[in-house]
Amino acid sequence: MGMRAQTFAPEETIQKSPSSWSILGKELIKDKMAMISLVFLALFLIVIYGSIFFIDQEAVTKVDLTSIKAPPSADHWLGTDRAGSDIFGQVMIGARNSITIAFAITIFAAVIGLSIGLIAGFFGGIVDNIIMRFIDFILVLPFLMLVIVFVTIVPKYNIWSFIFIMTAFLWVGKARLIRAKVLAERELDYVQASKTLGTPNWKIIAFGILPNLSSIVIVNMTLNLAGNIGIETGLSFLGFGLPQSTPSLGTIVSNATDPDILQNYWWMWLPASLLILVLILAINFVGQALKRATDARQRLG
Amino acid sequence: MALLELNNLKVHYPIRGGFFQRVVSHVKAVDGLSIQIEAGKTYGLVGESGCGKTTTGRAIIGLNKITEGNVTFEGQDLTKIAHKNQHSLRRDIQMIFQDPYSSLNGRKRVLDIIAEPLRNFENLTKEEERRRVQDLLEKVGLNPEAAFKYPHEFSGGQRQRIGIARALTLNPKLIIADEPVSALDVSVQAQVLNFMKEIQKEFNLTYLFISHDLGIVRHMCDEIGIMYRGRLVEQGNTEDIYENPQHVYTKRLISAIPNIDPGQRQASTQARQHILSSYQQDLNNLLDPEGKPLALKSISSSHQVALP
Amino acid sequence: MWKFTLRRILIMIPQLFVLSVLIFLLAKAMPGDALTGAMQANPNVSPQVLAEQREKLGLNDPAWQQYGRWVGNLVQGDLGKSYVHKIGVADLIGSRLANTFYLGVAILVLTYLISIPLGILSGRYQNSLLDKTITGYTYLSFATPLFIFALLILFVFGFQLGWFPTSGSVDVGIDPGSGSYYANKFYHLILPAIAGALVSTTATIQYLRNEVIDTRLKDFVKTARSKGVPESKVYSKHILRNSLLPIAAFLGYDLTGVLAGNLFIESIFGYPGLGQLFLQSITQRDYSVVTILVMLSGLLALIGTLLSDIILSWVDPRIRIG
Amino acid sequence: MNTESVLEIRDLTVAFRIKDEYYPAVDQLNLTINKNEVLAIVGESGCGKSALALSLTRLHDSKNTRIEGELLFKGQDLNTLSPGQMNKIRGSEIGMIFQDPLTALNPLMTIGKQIEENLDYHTSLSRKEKTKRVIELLENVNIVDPKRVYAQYPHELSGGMRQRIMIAIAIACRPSLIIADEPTTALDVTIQSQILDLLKQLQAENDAGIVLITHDLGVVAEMADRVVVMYAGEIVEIADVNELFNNPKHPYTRSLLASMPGANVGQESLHVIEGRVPSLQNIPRGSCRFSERIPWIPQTHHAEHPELNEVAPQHWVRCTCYQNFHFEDEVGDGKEIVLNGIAGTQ
Repeated sequence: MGMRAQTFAPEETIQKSPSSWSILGKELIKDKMAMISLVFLALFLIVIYGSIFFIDQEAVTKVDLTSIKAPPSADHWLGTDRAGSDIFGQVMIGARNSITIAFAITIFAAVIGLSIGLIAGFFGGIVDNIIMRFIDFILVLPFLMLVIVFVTIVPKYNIWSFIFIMTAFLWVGKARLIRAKVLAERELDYVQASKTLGTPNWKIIAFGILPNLSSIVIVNMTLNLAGNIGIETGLSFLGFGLPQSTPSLGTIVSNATDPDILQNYWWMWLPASLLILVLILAINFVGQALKRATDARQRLG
Repeated sequence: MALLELNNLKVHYPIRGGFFQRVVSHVKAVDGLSIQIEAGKTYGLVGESGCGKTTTGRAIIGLNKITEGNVTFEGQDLTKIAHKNQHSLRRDIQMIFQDPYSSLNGRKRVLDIIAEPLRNFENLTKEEERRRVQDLLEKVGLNPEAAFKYPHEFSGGQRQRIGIARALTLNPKLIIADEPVSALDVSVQAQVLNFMKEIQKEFNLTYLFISHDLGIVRHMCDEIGIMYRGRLVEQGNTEDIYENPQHVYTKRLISAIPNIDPGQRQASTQARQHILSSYQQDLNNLLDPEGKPLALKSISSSHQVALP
Repeated sequence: MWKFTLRRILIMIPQLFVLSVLIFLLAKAMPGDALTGAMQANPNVSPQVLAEQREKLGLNDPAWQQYGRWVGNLVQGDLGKSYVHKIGVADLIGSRLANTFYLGVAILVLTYLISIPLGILSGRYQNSLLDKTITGYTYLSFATPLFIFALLILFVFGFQLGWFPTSGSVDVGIDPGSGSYYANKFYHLILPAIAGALVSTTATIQYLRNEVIDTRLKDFVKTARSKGVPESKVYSKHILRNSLLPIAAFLGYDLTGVLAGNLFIESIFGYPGLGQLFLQSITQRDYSVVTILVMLSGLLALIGTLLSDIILSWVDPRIRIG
Repeated sequence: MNTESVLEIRDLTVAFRIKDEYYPAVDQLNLTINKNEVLAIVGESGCGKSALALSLTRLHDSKNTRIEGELLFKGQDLNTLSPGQMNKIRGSEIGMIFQDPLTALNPLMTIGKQIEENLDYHTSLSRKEKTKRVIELLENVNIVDPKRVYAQYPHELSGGMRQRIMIAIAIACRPSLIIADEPTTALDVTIQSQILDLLKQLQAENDAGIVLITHDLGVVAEMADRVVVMYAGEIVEIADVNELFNNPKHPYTRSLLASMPGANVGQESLHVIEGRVPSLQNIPRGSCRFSERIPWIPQTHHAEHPELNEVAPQHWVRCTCYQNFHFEDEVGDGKEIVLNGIAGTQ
């Protein structure tokens, strides 16, 4: 790169701009897997959110002793579980819950992480020092264990408690990333120039620096969304995720903790597992394509 | 009265270390610098990397914190003005940056870049704003249509002119130019230098021209200060410095300028060797116990040297 | 060197303090106290006796006094008592630690054995078929949640094919200490270790690949080539060392992480280690064990960062000065 | 002067791949480098000088670069050698010095080791002898306290010292050709002059030919015996250094000289070259490549297929446009340069 950039420096830099969404879009279209993933995700979201209108949670979770552990059939596309409830319906509802909650956590963590990262990185000094010490501390905490403890000791545990505790841990990664980027960005002359031109700090942060970080934030949020689905379903699998009243894909997979079910009733855990896998994979494909777009070095030829 | 006067300016950075990041010592980037710049002139601040010239420029415009000393601009001491009022005063001082690539925000249109100071200081309608920007673009020799393009569509030289247009927006009196052409190719350098001279006449600008390139400084400047370890070792007009350098450090700098006449190669190499040996012998006598240059002494009305 | 290490340890002290306060507060927030377990054992104890007991144990003292006592006990090695298992927490943890350690070491060794060569090859032959295959693998393993991968691997190799045991750390009835005992333990280790390692290789492979690609373009590599250093040596002497440097930064974490236990792997493979102990204790509300396990994990992570910093200052001459 | 040649470049084309096409950055270049001479290759960024320098030892990334033509070094064509054979020549017969001495040294290896590495692959010295030779080399490049520096790491040295180390690496095996790619660009002026003096002194001691790649005509005037001016992948002028500075012919050479502040002391404004260096894809191949930068010179003054012509002994100039060239604001063939400021800036 160094050598080539040097050789045709003048015009090369003119033609290749690091700017804007069009590169992100182009990279997505170029990458077939990412494109397929995107279409799949769009369709899937439509289906699961559309299913609100014709899948009734009451009916799905109803105990039906006449059809316990029934294999897939026309009535029950993915069979039934130990209580005779329809697995397909559970998967639809579980997927909807898992995605919605992962989304909420991602957004909250991003908003908090972004704000704190921007402030710490831009102002530096004591503020930055204190924030970074705090972040370093949270990072050494045993995250999963503390979430599990929290889940068991919170008196009125509900979805919001879960979102809260997850966000409390997950914003730090984002804040660190953003801070590092801002630290580099604020040394660039355009930020210095804005200062000398009398632009107030909040404007420099919001309209100067933030747009230059937008692609990184988007990429990071996409990858985090996938990660958060994994963490949520994992915790639900262990029995310390979403509350009982809110079924998750992980809850369905936890049927497999019974060796008998794991071995003999594949429909009770395998479809949900594969769905988690495919979902995360698809989101990651999109995320990786976006990441390549922001990193010129890795861009597809 | 000088337009800008630096009086015993000091900029020290703390070095932290030891337990709990206490301040253990200071980097004295600028350590007692006094200069005066007359209106309409170009003052060249010259020195090698690490001598504190860039820090000086940034301190004047408020990007670095001043540890001690005064910066007097048009009779007002900038270091004594409340932070709030500094902005309005600083519209008279603007800066041109070294790197034409990083100094323009790639996400903004040229219009937004040049209009940034207008939006901070003046209340214009969109229409007035656009007209002002396009006027400026024409002044710096660019097509008014350029306002609606993004920085990456321009070459290095053009981008540097956009940076200059931005600095000119508020009709400043003083422009601090920090190595404005060192990132550019020779032919483009010439373009920007010519242009800076043009607008100086047109807008009656005063320049503080910071550079390591003695050839360019000679071309551009009326007064020159040679900086070493945060202080001046010599100050004078262009003739004083280039024809009659007194301090051994100045002599060494001047002798290091490559001689463009290959015929005199032998002679200049010998002269350089000669100066180097006297530099090695004499320099320590010309520094105070802290290793800093001594105070300046006048040897003529225009020429001061840090000699004992 | 000593000064640096000492400074790093001193920085750890306030962190350790905050960690212990946090965990103490969590412990206080857990339902029940030291007597709840005793009460379960003997439901006939009168409330009055309980109240007296509470007073005696100092459970009515101000929080900071209780904290002081708690920390004092911890420092002296008194980790409290498990009311489910009726033995000291230290002994309980001790009985599980070995298993967790074996599993941790197996995962760590496998992870590095797989990821370092793959990362290097992938970076060196960027965009080749090999690289694309390895990158494809990292995409997959990055996207696969550990618990799903573990379930699948257990289902296929444990249940369907029956190649490996599906639960426990050793079969019952084998004489401990004998050769076949260790062989059997090893046999039980294989599947969980592979499950853990294959998922945890991702980060290292991707990181190393990027490092190699970056380093390959550095000027000093050009210098090495200009000296006539053969290509294989350019890699082994210049590119690899510089690429592996950032990996060393994670090593400390990984080393102490060996003892931390793995919740998912241990629970899915029914492997009796600290992770499983934690999950059992929390379901059985055995909070004295839970508290100590959380504290242990936090402590390990703190020591891990310390180790990482020290290792990095060993291997990078630029840090050695500071 | 000894005119025995070290390297003969014949019809060298160095093409880079952009997307799926190759674009020559160096185009059918012919050049001879003699023993015991400093040959400067000068031009602005984008002229192909660095591409040329790296191609001489084939250090380009072979996946994206195509090198055609002959590189006759002591009778053998470097361009046909296997990588193994090429490695035997790199570092022993041909030494290289790069622009940025900070990034050009391995941060994790001691200075001693980095110089020694060169000896490892090209000599059969014992460990002791190698150490001795490295210390000797450090002394040769005027490093004070070489024993201490031997065990130090690059970050512990100043920029000027690092460049001395680079030079020590380049000359470790007494090469007959040294390629120096912008060796002083990253350094302060006083350090620059010291490094140039060092190079001169070393050349006087050995018999090496030096190829000096630079954008700085001042450095050329100080160092070079012979000068090659490149523009857009081609040589536009070759001459002895005195001849070039006293009697520049090609419009590009003249323009470059006129735009230098140091060479035009007392001038109110400097000459500006119109337009910009074309990018690799946009080089006007097949006609005079500089013509679009001097549009006031009629097309008829350019040769249809511009060739290098010997206009005086050992003075070669490409194209015919130099014959009637005048700057835009010169009247006819006048010598006085009258520039009118802003007109020149656009």
